[in-house]
Amino acid sequence: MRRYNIRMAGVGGQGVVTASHVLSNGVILSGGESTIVPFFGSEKRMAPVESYVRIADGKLFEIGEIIFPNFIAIFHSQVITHGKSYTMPFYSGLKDDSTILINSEHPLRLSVDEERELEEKRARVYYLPGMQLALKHAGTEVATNMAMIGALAAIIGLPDLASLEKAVRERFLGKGFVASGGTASLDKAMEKGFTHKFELVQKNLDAIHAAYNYALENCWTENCAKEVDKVCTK
Amino acid sequence: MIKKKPYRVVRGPEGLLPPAAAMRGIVLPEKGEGLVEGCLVGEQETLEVMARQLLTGKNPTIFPGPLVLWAWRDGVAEKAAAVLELADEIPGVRIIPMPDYRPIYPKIDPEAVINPCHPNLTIWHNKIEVCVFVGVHCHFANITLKMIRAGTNCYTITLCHEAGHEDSMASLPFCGVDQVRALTETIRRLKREGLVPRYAEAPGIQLTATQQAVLNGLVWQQGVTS
Amino acid sequence: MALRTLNVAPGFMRFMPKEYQDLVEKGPFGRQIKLTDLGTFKEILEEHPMCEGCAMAFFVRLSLIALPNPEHTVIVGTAGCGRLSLSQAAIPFVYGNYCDTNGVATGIKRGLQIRFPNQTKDVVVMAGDGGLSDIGFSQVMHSWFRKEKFATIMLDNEVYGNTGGQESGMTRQGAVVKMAPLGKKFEKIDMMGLAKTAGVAYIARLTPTNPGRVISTIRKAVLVAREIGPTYVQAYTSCNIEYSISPERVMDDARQVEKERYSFEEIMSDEARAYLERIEAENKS
Amino acid sequence: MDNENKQRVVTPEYMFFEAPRTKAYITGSEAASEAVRRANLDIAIAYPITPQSETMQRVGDLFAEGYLKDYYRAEDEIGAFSAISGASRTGVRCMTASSGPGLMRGLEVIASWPGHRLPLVFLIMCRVINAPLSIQPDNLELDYMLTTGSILFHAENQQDFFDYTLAAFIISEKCEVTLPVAVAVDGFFVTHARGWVEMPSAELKLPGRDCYSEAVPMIDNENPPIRIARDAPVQKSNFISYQMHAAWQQEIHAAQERSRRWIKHYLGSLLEVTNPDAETMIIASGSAVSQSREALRQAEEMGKKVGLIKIKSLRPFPAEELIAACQHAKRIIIPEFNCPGWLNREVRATLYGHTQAEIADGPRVYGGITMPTEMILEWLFDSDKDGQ
Repeated sequence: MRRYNIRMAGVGGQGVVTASHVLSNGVILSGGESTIVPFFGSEKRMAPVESYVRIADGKLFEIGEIIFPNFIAIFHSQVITHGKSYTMPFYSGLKDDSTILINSEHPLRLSVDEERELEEKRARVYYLPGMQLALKHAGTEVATNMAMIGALAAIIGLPDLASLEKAVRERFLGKGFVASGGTASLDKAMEKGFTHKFELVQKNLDAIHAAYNYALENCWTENCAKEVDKVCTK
Repeated sequence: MIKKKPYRVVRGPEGLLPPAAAMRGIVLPEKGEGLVEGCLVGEQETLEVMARQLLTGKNPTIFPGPLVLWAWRDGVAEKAAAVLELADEIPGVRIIPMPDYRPIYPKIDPEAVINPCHPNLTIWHNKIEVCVFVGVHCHFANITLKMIRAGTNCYTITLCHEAGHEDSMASLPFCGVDQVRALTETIRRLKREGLVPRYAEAPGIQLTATQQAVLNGLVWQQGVTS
Repeated sequence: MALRTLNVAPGFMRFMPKEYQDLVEKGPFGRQIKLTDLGTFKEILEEHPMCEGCAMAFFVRLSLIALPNPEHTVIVGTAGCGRLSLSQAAIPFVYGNYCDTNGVATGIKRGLQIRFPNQTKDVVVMAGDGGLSDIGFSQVMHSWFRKEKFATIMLDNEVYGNTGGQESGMTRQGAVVKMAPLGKKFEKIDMMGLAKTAGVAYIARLTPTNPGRVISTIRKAVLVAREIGPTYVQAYTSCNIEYSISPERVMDDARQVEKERYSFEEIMSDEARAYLERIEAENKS
Repeated sequence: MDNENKQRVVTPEYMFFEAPRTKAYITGSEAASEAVRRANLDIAIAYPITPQSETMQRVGDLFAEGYLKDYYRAEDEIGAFSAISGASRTGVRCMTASSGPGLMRGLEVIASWPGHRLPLVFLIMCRVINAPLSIQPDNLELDYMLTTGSILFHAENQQDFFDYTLAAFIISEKCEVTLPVAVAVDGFFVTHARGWVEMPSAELKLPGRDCYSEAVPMIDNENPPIRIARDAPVQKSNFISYQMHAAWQQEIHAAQERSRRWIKHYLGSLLEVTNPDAETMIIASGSAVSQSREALRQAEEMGKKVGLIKIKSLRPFPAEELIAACQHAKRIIIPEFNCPGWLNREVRATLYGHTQAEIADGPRVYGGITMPTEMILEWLFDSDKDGQ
């Protein structure tokens, strides 16, 4: 069974929880199985937020936070540089041969020990210029969360792009759901930036597409990455 | 009939949630005794173990708590002096205080403090493999010790003013100035007897980078990160 | 005596974190601090995890400056936004259960009175509108009826801010918030009137628009609680998240609310007035 | 009146083991208040509920006589229990008491005392939990107390109520314990009934609370750190490890374990065994023990030997001692004054894998009914009664 245990970490206000809902719902729409559970503390300003998405092509039973992930998505560099992570270091519990996707234009400076441990775990670390892609294609950095799930979907191949798009439409045009206390006000702030909701959805989709393609172009998809690994180990 | 193996309190990491040693039958020592890895032994034997660990362990660190950091009542200054004297005998030792127990926002500086809300940040960052707690209130010492044993390979030593700590690898109860001095003397004796400390070349106490920066007036305010 | 807890043991100062070195050397303990001293001393509250531009965080900071003897003060709080900052303050802070602030404060005040009959210890409850006017209502009222000698300060953001914006007893009538999908059906609870009925010695209502006034009001409330009886301060400290006030507009909103429905009001007993006048006279001489 | 100052402070050891005792024929409520008189108590906070009221009224009289320094009637149980938690945080010796529905009302607070590391004594005069309303004895509320983290003793009679209460103050304040100690007694059967109680002189009192030798700092601005947030709100966060709450909970149970030594020291043991070699054993706590003693006597007259294990401490639970005491047992019955049978559950969980004995699922009475000895005898010798 294909199985992904994805730990998403970011800071309050980035839409980590929203992104995790969209991704998870996209998987369901594509016919797969998924569960999602968000966690946030009660402190607010730029506080750490984590959301856990499980994805499988078979039945899922587990609940709760993901302590031993095989995919980590870091939405904000401060998760690493400022320790804004529920677990330290940010890759704690990471399984061998896993993937880490970090929203940062440039590679972050990790400590020698961190570099070594990630190497020992044979972790694939990808840096996505998520904010830059969001600014360029959606015209706002608020869509960074969408760029992150676009790239994520490309890497693991789930959900397919059409399902992910459908999930975005449901999120913003459907009946809507409230992910956390501040989400409603965030939505308001987002809507102000666009003339109408359809534009908002389109821009979010643009961000997703851009990041999806960015991942493909850089050969981050799993099969492609394995090929690269093979070449490297030869 | 169910028979259980005697429990031992050895250095971690013990995993996600190891049991409290007291729940596995480890009992606190009486006056004149010590606790080493869960076994009751004599005070001097306890001091020997502590002394050896402190001289040979990686990045030895003393974590003084509020009860010894603040001269809040008579006798504390004398005990604080004894702790500093002990530190002077451990080459390369660092002193990182636990000045209070509150959750520190936005994050702790692991070179400035250790905090019971997240003690392992300090252990991991400084790669501490042997440490001494002294002057920490027992409740906060106990929860700290449990987290350290769960998530690090640090050998924990407690010099407790009260009844001692089952969750540390070596614990001395009712530890006043005399017992601290006895540990210092034991260290001196081991060195005289030929035990070469791991950091023999280092001067007594090492300041952390943060402590050095504060001393040099380079830190204007701690805790502010943005 | 208590200042001994701020006396670093000989030889340990160089290992102390900078903030403690500052608290010891430049803290507000054992001396009178004025608003104009801001920036020259180490404040009791600096970093905190509350939202950007939060009026409550600002009000709490001012209240801590106002304490006449922070080295002899205990603060009691409960669930809610306020405790996010209070737990970061350099002052003993008790965070108990839901609803229990005024019961806990009663026990603390009486316990300290037993142990330190010759040293005044100030106890201050600082909690939200939900904590004091809803779930903690009974204990608040009874602490007033019993004439317990501590100050109760309500951080009134007119909503359950920390749980994500639900209606509280102090929410304005008609406001549409969570759990009031059709708008709140009844009026904001008249805690000022209730305090008066209960015989509270000093009662004040204000907003954070005038920092000098915040400081003098809190100080009066703490002083009167020492000698005369219970005191109550109700402060409008807006929730800019739940009421969608942009951070830069928070003070404009406070000024507007103050003008429309939250004017400064001060009610005190004759005994409290005489006591405050006496202190003022003593300070002048 | 300042009777307190006329009392002489003696060591707990002198008070418990050496001081000459005289006998008095008194009620359970009187026995409890006599313990309080000698406890060097600072503050008590009361709220009325039958059958507890009489004890706390008597403690009020002690206040009027000058034996304690503060006392008041709170607005309700939540108010009383909250206030006593505040007082305990400041380092004074304190107590309160309640019964059935009152205990249930204050349960949130009670369950928070151990986590806040609050030494205090809580007397429980057991009573039916409403509804329907009843003031009769039934000790169902102890089932709820078992998981609060508090130390919990169950007194059999007036003498126990006196001894356990007095010892509770000292055990509660031991540094490695630093926990509330609840002393329960079955309402009416003990509180309102008379029995012989041997007590040391009323001119003696225990040493006061030594609050700076406890597991947490006091909230008094006189001990470090000045910056105390000892009851940190723990949640998922980057500046608080969520493992902290787990370690904190473990620490409460570890502290309970550490109290064993002091319970043995001051109360002799966590359980007592009569006729240890008997093949038929009764396991009981509280006034069910008294009923069982009578059953033992009657069985003996019939020429049958029966053993009795009296559980004195429900938390910590004397698991090892119980396993040892049941080595010879072939049949065990557990008489109780509550419907679900919480002691039965405890015993079964403890003995699982350690005994070959059949364990009867009773006998039990509830709702205020007295358990006749005939019922115990029937269950002892009629194995059809165990409902299996």
